[in-house]
Amino acid sequence: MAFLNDDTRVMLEDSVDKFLNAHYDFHQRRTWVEKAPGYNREHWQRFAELGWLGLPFAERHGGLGGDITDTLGLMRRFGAALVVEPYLSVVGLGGQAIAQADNQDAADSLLPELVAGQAMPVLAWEESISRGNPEHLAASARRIDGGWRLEGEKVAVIGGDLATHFVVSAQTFEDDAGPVVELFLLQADELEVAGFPTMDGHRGARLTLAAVDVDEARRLTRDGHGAGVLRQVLEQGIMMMAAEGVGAMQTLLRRTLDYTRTRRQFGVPIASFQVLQHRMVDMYIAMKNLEHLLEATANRWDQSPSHARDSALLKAQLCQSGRYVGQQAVQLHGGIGMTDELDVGHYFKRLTALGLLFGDENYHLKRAWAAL
Amino acid sequence: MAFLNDDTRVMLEDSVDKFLNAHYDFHQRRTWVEKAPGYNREHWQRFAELGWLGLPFAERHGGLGGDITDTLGLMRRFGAALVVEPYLSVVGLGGQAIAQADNQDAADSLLPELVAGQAMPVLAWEESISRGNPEHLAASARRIDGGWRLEGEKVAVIGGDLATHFVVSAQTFEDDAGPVVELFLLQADELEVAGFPTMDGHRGARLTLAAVDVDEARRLTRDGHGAGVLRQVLEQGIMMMAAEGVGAMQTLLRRTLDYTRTRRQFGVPIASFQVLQHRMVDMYIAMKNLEHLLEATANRWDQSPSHARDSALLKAQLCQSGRYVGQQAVQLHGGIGMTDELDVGHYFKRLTALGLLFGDENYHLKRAWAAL
Amino acid sequence: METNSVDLQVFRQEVRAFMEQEADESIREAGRKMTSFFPPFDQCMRWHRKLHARGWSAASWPEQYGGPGWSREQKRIFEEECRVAGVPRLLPQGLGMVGPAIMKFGTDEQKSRFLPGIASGEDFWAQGYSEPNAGSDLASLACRAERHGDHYVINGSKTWTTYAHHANRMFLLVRTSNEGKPQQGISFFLIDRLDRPGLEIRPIIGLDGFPEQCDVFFDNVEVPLDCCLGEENQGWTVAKYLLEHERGGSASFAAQFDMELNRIRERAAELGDGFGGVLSDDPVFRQRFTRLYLEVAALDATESRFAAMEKGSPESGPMSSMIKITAMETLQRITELAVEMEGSPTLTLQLAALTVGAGVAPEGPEQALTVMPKYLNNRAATIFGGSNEIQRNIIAKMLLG
Amino acid sequence: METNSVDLQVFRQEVRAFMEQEADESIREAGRKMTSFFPPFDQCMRWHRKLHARGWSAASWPEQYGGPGWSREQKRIFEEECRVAGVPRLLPQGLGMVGPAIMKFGTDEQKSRFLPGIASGEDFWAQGYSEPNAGSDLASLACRAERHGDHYVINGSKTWTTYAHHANRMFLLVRTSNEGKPQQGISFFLIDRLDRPGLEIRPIIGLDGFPEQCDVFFDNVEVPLDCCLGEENQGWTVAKYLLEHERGGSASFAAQFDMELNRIRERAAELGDGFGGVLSDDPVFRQRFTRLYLEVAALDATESRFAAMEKGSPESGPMSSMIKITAMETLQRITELAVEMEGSPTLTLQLAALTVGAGVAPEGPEQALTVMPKYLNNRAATIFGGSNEIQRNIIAKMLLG
Repeated sequence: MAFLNDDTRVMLEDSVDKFLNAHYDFHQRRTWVEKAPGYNREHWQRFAELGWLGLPFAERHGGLGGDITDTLGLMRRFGAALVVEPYLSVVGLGGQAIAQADNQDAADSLLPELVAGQAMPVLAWEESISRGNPEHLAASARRIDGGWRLEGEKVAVIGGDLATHFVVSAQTFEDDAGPVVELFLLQADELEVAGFPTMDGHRGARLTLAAVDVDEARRLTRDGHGAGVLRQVLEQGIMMMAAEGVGAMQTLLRRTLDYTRTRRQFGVPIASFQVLQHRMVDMYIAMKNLEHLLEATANRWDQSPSHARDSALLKAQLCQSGRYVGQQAVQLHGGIGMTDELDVGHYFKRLTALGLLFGDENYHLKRAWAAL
Repeated sequence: MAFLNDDTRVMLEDSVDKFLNAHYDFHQRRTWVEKAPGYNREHWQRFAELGWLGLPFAERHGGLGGDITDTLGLMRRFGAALVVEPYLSVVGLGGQAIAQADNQDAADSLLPELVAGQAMPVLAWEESISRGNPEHLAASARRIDGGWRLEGEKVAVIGGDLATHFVVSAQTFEDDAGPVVELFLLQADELEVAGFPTMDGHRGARLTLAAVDVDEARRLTRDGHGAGVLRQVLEQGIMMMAAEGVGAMQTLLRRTLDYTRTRRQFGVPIASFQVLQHRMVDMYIAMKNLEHLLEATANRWDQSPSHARDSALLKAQLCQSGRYVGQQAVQLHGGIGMTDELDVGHYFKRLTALGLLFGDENYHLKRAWAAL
Repeated sequence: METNSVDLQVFRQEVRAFMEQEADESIREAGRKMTSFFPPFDQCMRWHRKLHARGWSAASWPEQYGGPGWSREQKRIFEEECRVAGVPRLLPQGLGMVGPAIMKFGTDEQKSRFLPGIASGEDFWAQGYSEPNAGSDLASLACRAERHGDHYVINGSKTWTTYAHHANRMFLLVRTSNEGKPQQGISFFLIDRLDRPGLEIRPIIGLDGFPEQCDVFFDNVEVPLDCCLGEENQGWTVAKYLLEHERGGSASFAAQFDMELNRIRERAAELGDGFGGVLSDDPVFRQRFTRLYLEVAALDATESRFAAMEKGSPESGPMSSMIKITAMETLQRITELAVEMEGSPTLTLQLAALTVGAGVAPEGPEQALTVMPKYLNNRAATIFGGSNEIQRNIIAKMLLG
Repeated sequence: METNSVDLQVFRQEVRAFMEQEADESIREAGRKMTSFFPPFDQCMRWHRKLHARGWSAASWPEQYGGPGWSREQKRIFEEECRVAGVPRLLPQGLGMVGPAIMKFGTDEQKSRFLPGIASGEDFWAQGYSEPNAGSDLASLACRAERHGDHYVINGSKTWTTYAHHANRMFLLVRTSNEGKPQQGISFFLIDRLDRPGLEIRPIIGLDGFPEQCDVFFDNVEVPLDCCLGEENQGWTVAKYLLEHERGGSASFAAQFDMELNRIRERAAELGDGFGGVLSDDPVFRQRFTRLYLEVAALDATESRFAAMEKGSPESGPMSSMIKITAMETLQRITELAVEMEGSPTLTLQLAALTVGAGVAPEGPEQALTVMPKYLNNRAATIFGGSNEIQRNIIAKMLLG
């Protein structure tokens, strides 16, 4: 259940609506996406001023003291408007990992900067062998004099292209019981960052850590606590992605309804064809299933017997619903849905990306079974 | 590729058409199904006279010298008319197992009786642990003085209620290398047969073999050859079932087309609703997929690199197509499709049974992968 | 009635104790041998009468008509305990359908004449809506009643009338006028006796081999004028109210499916996979099961949202259609999985073993006894009560305006 | 030409040797980097010209127009070797579409003027059928041509014109009369030069970020009267013939999908499953893969049946629609599996690495480079060339009469 009081949340969400209506036009978005840094820096500053970046952080870090479920209304609106600013990466993943880890000094120094719109830490956990599983990794951290030496490679680091800091997962070998996972904080200029645009208009990077040495203060977790923090942050991230997905589907369904009412073939609007009508009904049902499941998941989040089960089911639903709504929106738009010119294809691509990130349907169904 | 020459086959299939047109009415069928022996004995004699029972048996046994692919045209017609006489059980399984096994004396004595319509041997291979796999069994045959002692239980023995003989699979323990599978021939009165009607209007039985002693002459296979014979007979049986399924689907699709053209709702024939039209198209496609796959499978049967793969794929397709066509035929008929009165529900039930017998879709997809 | 959590614990104990004492083996057998939406009739009505003796038969009725006056929480607990005890659910035609309609539209005379028998389980009402030529298209119904002096004369027929062969009463929609729009000339009749001359009831055998639905034929059947519930020609209003009441009052499908899935999961841990392991270790089975589990979780979420929604809100119509669509399709997939899981033993036709009280042991495993009849009967889930095609049309209309 | 199996072995060697020698790295790169039905243009045309130099560019053409005079078996072998060598398939607009139409309906002058350039690969023809307001509904097209003295004047526009920005010629359907049924006033034009005043070509960027289709605008574009193929107002006849020719001549989808599946299977044996094993050991992956394998096997069987069917038989229409439906849906499922298999690396946008000859190494695994563009581009597979909804309408019409 959300932590913020209702008034604060309503006010915040109103501010999101107002901002997006005034500033978030699809055609302008293209210009932000096409040149570095791949998003609008001024927007990010506005996000900070409007308090959005501080939403799920403690008041002592300049935040509003909400929790992750308080961000879902915002994420839904971001999804509906196809926002590219790296809110999920920085606030949801990088920032939350720091906030939930054990290193208070790091949190106290970095989170206020994040909330102010300056620091942009992102989470680097995925490797080519991960397939969704954050605990299957090869990156290592070995003790050296006064600190740690990190080695390994991280892929598909979303927002990695524009990060100021990275929260990196690595295996440590302190214990006889075998390796455990810990998190480390690195500055972007301390490692090799190969940035790239992604097919959904976002940015990503591959990181190479070739013997990067950092001091003890950069270790964010202790006693193998890194795995738990990672799981928790990814589970929360899945909720945020689901909210973004719901928003994107709402827009796609509305676009499709509008288009089929307007587009004529064989002398009638194509919305009069029953097959297309039922297809849109199934899009509606797919969207509502995700919306309702997200709502139920968020409502019981703080008493849920199993975040693993709930988030795995939610991600599987996001994969299913996103695929169906995205594919059918394109199909019902016909040729025009295949063009870069129209926003429909971009929503479809974003839903595709949301389905692939953080483990696919197969992985999450397995994870859900294990947690039933 | 078929063994019979085209003329013979065309003549046979004409005789099947004529017979079914003249004698196979759905309402009469109910009366045969409802009382013992669950089918029409006179039909069976006609089948013998018309040469159908001898179709895939050697001429020296009174047969026509065809192979199993020669029975497919007949099976398709049987499927279309919902024939309950145990052709698959007796000719396809029991008879073929005897014909393909190693025991010539048994074949020479029993097959002529089968072809003449007197003996009705059926195959008893399935056990409660089988789940489609004929090589996973618990029934045992142990050497005793001058013969064998059989123990075990066989379930879902199709046609078991009306059999004169059983071909029973059992594990023998002669070899140090572990148990192997052999086939044995039993007379119906030598064991405990618990017969029952099945939901599709056929008959089945559970067999209990509590220390049944038989002499050596009853062993049908040697050197563990039983497993190979079983596999082969079941693979052929799957082709026969697929042919029956195609026939049943043809009738169901025709019934559904006719019904939707006649039935009116909201002032128009329901066949004018595009959603129902496309549903019938998908029924057509499902049926054609099976028909074409069966044709291709049969055409290359004698040079196929893998009967295991081909028959596993065919059975998986039968499960899929049968389920879709059957379910949708009922759905499109609405309430009337749910009644015992109309034949539609009976076709649906037969297709359901064909899907479940000899291993389900999951089993056969696994089997196909292993044989790719 | 305000209830706190201590009271609720006491209440639950009380309900449980009652179940243990009163739900005898034959009633529980009826619960186990349910193979459609409708439990075996005799045991179900016997259970109804036992509940009535305790004052619990009409859980959702107002106290003035015999309801127990429970809070929402108590109702939930009662339903949970019913599921746990495995007792059959009471038949909805009286308690859930015609009863509430009589409360809303009935005269005082109709209320006092009919409601007590519904609450007590003395009467069973058949529902006469569908006709041979008006499946999901109620407005086109043709069964008609004409005034002749002090009575109506009914001619025509009704079909898919559940358990009419067990019923002593019947409510039905009849055409009383051909003027105006098709649905304007419809009246809602209450027939107090089914042994009237010219009324014939013929059971329909279903795919599972049992009669459950009936055809009902009216050949100049005379009924008194006061059989009309609400105004003459205003039967559509009653039917619409009833439809909404039914929707709002329906128990949770998700909770019911959840129990089915639990049973499947437990059973999969016993059944072999054909290669020496158990079925629940097969990743393919697991994935299929988990997909269904997810469907039920999403349905549960939708049902919660629907329960919290104000009646008559613009989304409540499409949402109830969505629940019908998804719940019935999920139900069909669950029954399909159960059949495949049990495999070929489900092919055995076991009419005797399925008959409650017959004392016939099943052929093959006990757990396989009901799965095929359930699969077959639930093909109707997407047909009756407004087919899923009709439900999709309804949502499409809302979406496209 | 009769060929026995020894000849065929020799022929296969000959083809293989040619491929080895002539299909250089950049041509093979184009084959590898195909992400839609249409291979990269420049390398494809270069390959076309190399084949022509050997006399092999127009495999299915009659010898009199430059065909190699191969038997059916030789054609099959040639196609197999092309697939094995991984060379791009030649573009169909000239060889498979307008070429055969010219052979059938063209004047001697048109034949001698246009066929050699098609066979040699000197010319590339764009196809102008679709219009912004006439997607799958050709009869409603609005691009019109009016006679003015010794020429026509064309006004209107065409869309989804593949590679028009690379074309020097174009065939198109235009409205030349408004009388009679809508399809009666249509003519089939051959435009010999695209640099005519008033003709504008605007590439459309696709979901993958590359231009492939184009809009073509006609603003009082003058063309000579002899540009008409066949009779004026009889363009529908030409278009229909062409549609059938295209269908009959289409290569096997099943063979192509089979290769894709082989690649997927091999790749699955390399990729991790996230738990320390490889993906091809995951029974869930295996089942999904085997389902697709079965779909391809059934498609292959359907294609064989279709190939053996007499042209113009009553089932050949619905069967070709069935192939379109099932092949395109299977293709989409294959591309979907490939994306999920490669996972998040497919999210990287790699315009440079996908450009043939750019010499840019892919980010992430080589095998993941093309899977996302293929997935995205093949969403069009069920839209273009008569959407799958239209194909289902066609079959429904046949079934329902």
